[in-house]
Amino acid sequence: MTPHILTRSLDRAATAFVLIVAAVGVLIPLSNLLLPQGSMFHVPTYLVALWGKYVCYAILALSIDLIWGYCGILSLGHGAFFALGGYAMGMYLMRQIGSRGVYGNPILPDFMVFLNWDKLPWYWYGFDKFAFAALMVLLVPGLLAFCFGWLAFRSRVTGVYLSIITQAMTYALLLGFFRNDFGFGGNNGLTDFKDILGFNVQAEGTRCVLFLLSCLALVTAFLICRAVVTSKLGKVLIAVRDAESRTRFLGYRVESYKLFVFTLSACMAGVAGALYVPQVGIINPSEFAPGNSIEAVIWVAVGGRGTLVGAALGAVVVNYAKTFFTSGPLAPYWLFMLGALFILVTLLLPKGIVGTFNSWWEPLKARRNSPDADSAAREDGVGAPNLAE
Amino acid sequence: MEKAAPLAAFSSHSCRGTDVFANCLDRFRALCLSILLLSCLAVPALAGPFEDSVAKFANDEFSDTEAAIGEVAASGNALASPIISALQDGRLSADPDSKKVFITQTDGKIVDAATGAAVDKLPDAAAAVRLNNRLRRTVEAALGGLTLLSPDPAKRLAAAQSVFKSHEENLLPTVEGALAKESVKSIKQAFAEARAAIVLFKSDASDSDKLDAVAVVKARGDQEALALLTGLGDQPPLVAKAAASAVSSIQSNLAMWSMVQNAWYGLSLGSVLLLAAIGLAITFGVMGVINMAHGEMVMLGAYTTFVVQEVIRTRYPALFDYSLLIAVPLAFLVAGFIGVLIERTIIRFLYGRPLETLLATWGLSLVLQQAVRTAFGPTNREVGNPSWMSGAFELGQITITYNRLWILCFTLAVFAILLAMLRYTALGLEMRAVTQNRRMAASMGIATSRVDALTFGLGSGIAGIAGVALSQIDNVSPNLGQSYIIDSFMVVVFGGVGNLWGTLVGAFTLGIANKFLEPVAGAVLGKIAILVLIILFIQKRPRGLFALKGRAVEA
Amino acid sequence: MNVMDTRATSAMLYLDGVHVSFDGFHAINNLSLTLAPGEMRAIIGPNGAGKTTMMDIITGKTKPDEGTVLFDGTVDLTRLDETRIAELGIGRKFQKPTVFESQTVQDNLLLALNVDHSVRGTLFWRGSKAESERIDKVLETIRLTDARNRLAGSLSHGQKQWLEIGMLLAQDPKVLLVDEPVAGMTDVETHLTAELLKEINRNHTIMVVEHDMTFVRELGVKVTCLHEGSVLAEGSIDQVSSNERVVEVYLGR
Amino acid sequence: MLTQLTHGIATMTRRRALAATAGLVLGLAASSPFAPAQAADDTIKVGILHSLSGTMAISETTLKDTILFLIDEQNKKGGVLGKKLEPVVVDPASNWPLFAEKARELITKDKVAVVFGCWTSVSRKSVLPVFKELNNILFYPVQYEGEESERNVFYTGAAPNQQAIPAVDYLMKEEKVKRWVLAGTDYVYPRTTNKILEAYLKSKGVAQDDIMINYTPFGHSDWQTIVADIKKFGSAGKKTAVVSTINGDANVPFYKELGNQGIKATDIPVVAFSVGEEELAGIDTKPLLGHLAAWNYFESIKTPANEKFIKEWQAYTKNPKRVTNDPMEAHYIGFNMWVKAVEKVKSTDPDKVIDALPGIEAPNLTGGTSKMLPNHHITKPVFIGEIKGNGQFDVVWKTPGLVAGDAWSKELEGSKDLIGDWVGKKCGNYNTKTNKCGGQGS
Repeated sequence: MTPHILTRSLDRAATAFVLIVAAVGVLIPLSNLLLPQGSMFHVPTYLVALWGKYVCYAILALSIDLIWGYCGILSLGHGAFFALGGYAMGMYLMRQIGSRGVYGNPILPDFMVFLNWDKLPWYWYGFDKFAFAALMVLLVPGLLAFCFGWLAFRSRVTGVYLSIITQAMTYALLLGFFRNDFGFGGNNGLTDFKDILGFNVQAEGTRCVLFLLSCLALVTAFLICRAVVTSKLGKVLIAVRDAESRTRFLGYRVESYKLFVFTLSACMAGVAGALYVPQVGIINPSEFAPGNSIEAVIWVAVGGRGTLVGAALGAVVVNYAKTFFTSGPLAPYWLFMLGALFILVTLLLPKGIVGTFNSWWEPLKARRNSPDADSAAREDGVGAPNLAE
Repeated sequence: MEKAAPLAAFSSHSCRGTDVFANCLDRFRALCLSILLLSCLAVPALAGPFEDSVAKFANDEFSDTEAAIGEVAASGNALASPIISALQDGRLSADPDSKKVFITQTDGKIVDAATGAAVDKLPDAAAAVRLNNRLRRTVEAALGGLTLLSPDPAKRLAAAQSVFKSHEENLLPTVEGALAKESVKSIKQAFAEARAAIVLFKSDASDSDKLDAVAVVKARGDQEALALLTGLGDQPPLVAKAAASAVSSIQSNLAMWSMVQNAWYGLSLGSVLLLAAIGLAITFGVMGVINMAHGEMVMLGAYTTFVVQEVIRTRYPALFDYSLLIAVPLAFLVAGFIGVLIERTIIRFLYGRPLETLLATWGLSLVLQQAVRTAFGPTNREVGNPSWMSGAFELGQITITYNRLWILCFTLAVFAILLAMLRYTALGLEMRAVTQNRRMAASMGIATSRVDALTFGLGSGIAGIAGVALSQIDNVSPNLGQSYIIDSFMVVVFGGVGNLWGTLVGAFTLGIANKFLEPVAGAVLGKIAILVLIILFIQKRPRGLFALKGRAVEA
Repeated sequence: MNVMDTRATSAMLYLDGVHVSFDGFHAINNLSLTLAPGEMRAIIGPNGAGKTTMMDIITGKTKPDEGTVLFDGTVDLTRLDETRIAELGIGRKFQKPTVFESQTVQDNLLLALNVDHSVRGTLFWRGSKAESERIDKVLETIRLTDARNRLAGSLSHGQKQWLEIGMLLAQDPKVLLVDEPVAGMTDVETHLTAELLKEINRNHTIMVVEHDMTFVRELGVKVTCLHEGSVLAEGSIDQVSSNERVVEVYLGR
Repeated sequence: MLTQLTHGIATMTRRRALAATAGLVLGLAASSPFAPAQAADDTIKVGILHSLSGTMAISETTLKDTILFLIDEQNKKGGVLGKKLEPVVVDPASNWPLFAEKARELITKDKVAVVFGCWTSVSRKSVLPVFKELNNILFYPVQYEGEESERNVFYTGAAPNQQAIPAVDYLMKEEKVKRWVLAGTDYVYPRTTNKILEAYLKSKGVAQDDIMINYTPFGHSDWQTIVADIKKFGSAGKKTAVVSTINGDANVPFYKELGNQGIKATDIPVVAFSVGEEELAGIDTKPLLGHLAAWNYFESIKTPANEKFIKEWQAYTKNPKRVTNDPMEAHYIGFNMWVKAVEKVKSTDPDKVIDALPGIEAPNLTGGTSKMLPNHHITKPVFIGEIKGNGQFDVVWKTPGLVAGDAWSKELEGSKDLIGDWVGKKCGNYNTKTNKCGGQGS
């Protein structure tokens, strides 16, 4: 990445976001490891894992925002890329168990032993190497997105049609991964992990490092997204979002742009999934459920579609609420609240939290320092998304 | 005391005593019983053999009940047939203390089974005589023998079929007698088949008789015949050869029929898909609204059926067979009303923003599901099949169940009515006008917002009707709708949005494709294959099978 | 392609025997038309005459059922998609002004510039002086210099029309297809637009579709009248408007 | 909020900004997302980890109520160790990762002494690492595929040898079944159970041709083809039975199709392992008369303990029609075992309770006494019930004594030499061939 891209991507809000995530990434592990248990600022380990999960969700939200907020592609199957990344990581972690599985088989994972598999299926080869697994985390979701996108965008499947077939895609994968014959542990998925790169996955230190890595991944993903949306390519994406056929008449190969950004987004989702798995401790087909993908879209809508900070914020806010409301007396009402949130956000807050905030904050700011008004109008690289598709 | 009793005392059946001494009593009873049995064997004519046999029903031992059935059936007593029919229907009860057995007649009167004398009421301790599967088969066989000569043709037919299955050797004379007397052609045929079955299993039947029998069974040609022939066991070589050739001819015949069967199943599945999708074809196809809560409208329809049946069950049990007829309009109104409500409060603010509509209605579906879960509980609710929707009939060698057949007819009727409505009514005309050119329609004085609300209500109402039908074949639970939503979208997108005929063709194509894939690939892979094919198909024809063409579409 | 007369080889745009039908409706019916290099042509015709569909065919949005469409005498446009046709140098302004409303006027023009349109090119794009000078020049031409940082969505209808013409200029195509450029404009704006088009015509070939006869008259170029998907009359505005059949078509049958 | 913060940062010095950020971040992370736990030393907290929303709510809600009911009863008797029991209910919402998160929350934040929870195997697998890491106790009340014995988990539901194998034995002996259809939903429990049954049937001399195995997706609703196949398979002249491991929601349409296609229990009986009183509540059972289920408990079993339990349960839930089922009884046994173990060691310390539990006996509801085994499974009687017209079961057969749960199936190649023994060998996968812990290898 050349320096001019970096400087262009980092306006004040972006810098602040990066700083905050970095601070979170460093401070939470530090307080967990260094501060005494009783301290007011001590963050218990389970919260480290929990926040680690939120951070992974934030990366997923960013990846969705990149295609939906900036390019108008509403994927209702992004959970599939997340889950595929997760499975790639899960397969590495399974192979790391080695002979410590309950059956003590050095090669075969437990679920294969008790279903009488006699040898490792070919697609499990190589996953004992971290580098290979890491490559697959990017490659598998990326390749699927590329093939899917190449077919869909070339034949100009757009709008709700695209949404529905992405849903069909994740649904087909859901059914497939449920099948035990696929060799991914069926409904139970992959679990009971021991080590990652030789460190115990459950140790506090490992959790803290994983958390830090997730924050770094979030920052990296954010910077990549910023670099993309603030480049001229970002302007083209918005042009595609707002008037696809107009963009085509200007001589842009719209399908290539969509394919590029869709594949990039899928890779990011894959990384999010890969970081998610060791922190949560399980990956199974329910991650492919269409409902999960739709829920991830609503995080973006809540935070503010077309504002990267908003997407990340939305993921954290909604999941924080989920954690909060699924305990205690309000537990039976959680689905009511989630459902109501979907409805209210689309009806009353179509720009999301950050988008709405921007829309009343910026005129104010513009008035205060009017000479600077022009640059302020584009705080996050774009104006308010045009919601009429 | 009870804890101290060893578990072995539990004996091989469950304990029916209600007091703490149940186990002890049980053992005591078993002891008495064995003494009683011994004495019966020793002095058979002590209290009359028929009474003794009947009394065995009171022992609550499956083996005794089995013996009793055999003895009663063989007794030739006039009460035998009523006793065994009562046993089959669970109307035979026994008092374990007095060892008396009673028949509760279909008109509610109670008689002593052994004597036929009327009794005022059942003793408090009396309980229905229990059966297990083995005994049920014994009962059927016994009843078959007893009703072969019944004046009721339906009973004779059933008896003949039951004899065909049991091929009880000692019934041969009765069957032959009945065959000679029978005048109804179809029953005569059944008797001939029953006779053939007996002959085939009779060890001392002549080869030529057996060969004739093989021919009769071969002519029957169904799975029962196949089961009979493959289960023959040792036979003279000539017969075995004839049987083998009959088996292969029946098998090849059945294989051909299985294609027909797949096609029928495909049509049936297609009709379910169509029914679920047809409402969506209106809201999505005509209005362009992505209603993810469509499945929940189906669910509401199913719950309406449940409520209607509950009310009927408690208040007007006689109307049960009409419950669905009552539920259909009600479900339409309930789901339609909620649909209008949704359109007025949510969707109308989101026109032109299909993706937002998708999210809002998804949220709505969560709310509706949880609301139903709160109101009706999370468990499945029982919706019964009216008598005219239960059971099946045979068409050639395939079984056609009445509920599937009715659903197919119902679906086509709904489709036809909908088409007619769109074509011939004022609302239909207005709907088409608004779909084609909203601004123009508005300027011509059509209240577009009213048409929107009614269109959405219509789509939802039809989903509600679909719920009534689906309650007959699926769970009535809060999750009912979810399982149909993705399939419904696939049907509409595959068939082509905005075209009801496309939806029809799409639904039946997917249904039939699925049913022909299922035997080859299995249910799971079949479903995956269908999804992948749809994804690929959409690439080829982004707007479905029957896409509208022209400039207007792209606006 | 086999009958390649001189007209075809020298024409900028050459349509011959083109047919298109939508579900049995013949939108374009044996349409033949040529546009010479450097020419400006006005196309008139009642609603449904096939004007926009003809533009759709030229720009690759709609594929004709049969017929020949050649660009620059050699390129068969029926085989190419919109992007490729735009890259060849055919620019189009839509009937309804279509600008990127959530982006600034300046960015709209930037997007239209005919520089590297590949994914990689735009990702690593850095503005050059030449580019910004061209944008400044276009802004001046379309009188939107003061509005350069405003969102395109906030412009008035006439300004949007101009912005779209400006985008055509920035695109610098060989042929401009302009669909109803003065719809909804005031008389002054209409006049200015006519001036603008004439100026552009100095080094571009232009095809204008317009209803406004005053405007067409002001352009003072050859006029083609379409009816039911084929050419009804061709000639100067006076010739065409005195043609009996044209009058009949316009005033009702 | 973030943008506001941004603005703040711009005006502050860098150092102050960092300090402010740090404070905010830690405050946010540490204080939340849960309200601070009330420290109540006079109670013992019991965690309840059952889904109250989502697809599994259909089954699990009842179990949450069961534990609340048992805690209520225990508190009426004066609690445990002189302290009241305090239930802590969370809702993992049928979402497997959320199960792990909620388990962590229960143990770390609420400091529960024990957790009763999970239904599906995957939810148990999801929380397993959490219980191991944080060293707490989980009582798992549902029949499952076996092949597991963990120090922190106590399995009070049936292992395959406590349900599937006796059921097959019954059919072989009583119904003289010679031909078998193993039909299941495609997930781990049916797969494993069918593997075990296939091996078992073959060991009893059943030919491969006489076994048909069929899998369907979750929530399968169109059973026409499969029921027709079963019918066809059953017409080979040998007595045929269906062993169904079809899961939850798919059962209703399956039975409806069976009934409509006229397959009667007298022709082809179906024995199910996942169909209990709760599932039957959604079907008109008259056409299903005589089809079978194998469980360790039926509501219809007449024992004083069961009648008392049902009466009190219906009084507690204020619903005279509320049914009981097998997993409820499992929780009843497990809960009482835990209470006894705590009272035995006079502590709720997980290590002590885990060590005390094997050997503890508690009465079950069917007139016997179940015992916790060293492999953390329990002894249970096995009943075969036939479906009656009223949605209940009529017990037609029962094992002569109690059956000890096998953690590892003797029928499977990979596990036949393994035993779980947390008392003598201190491990869950002791290999009796190599006399070592740690499975087959090394």
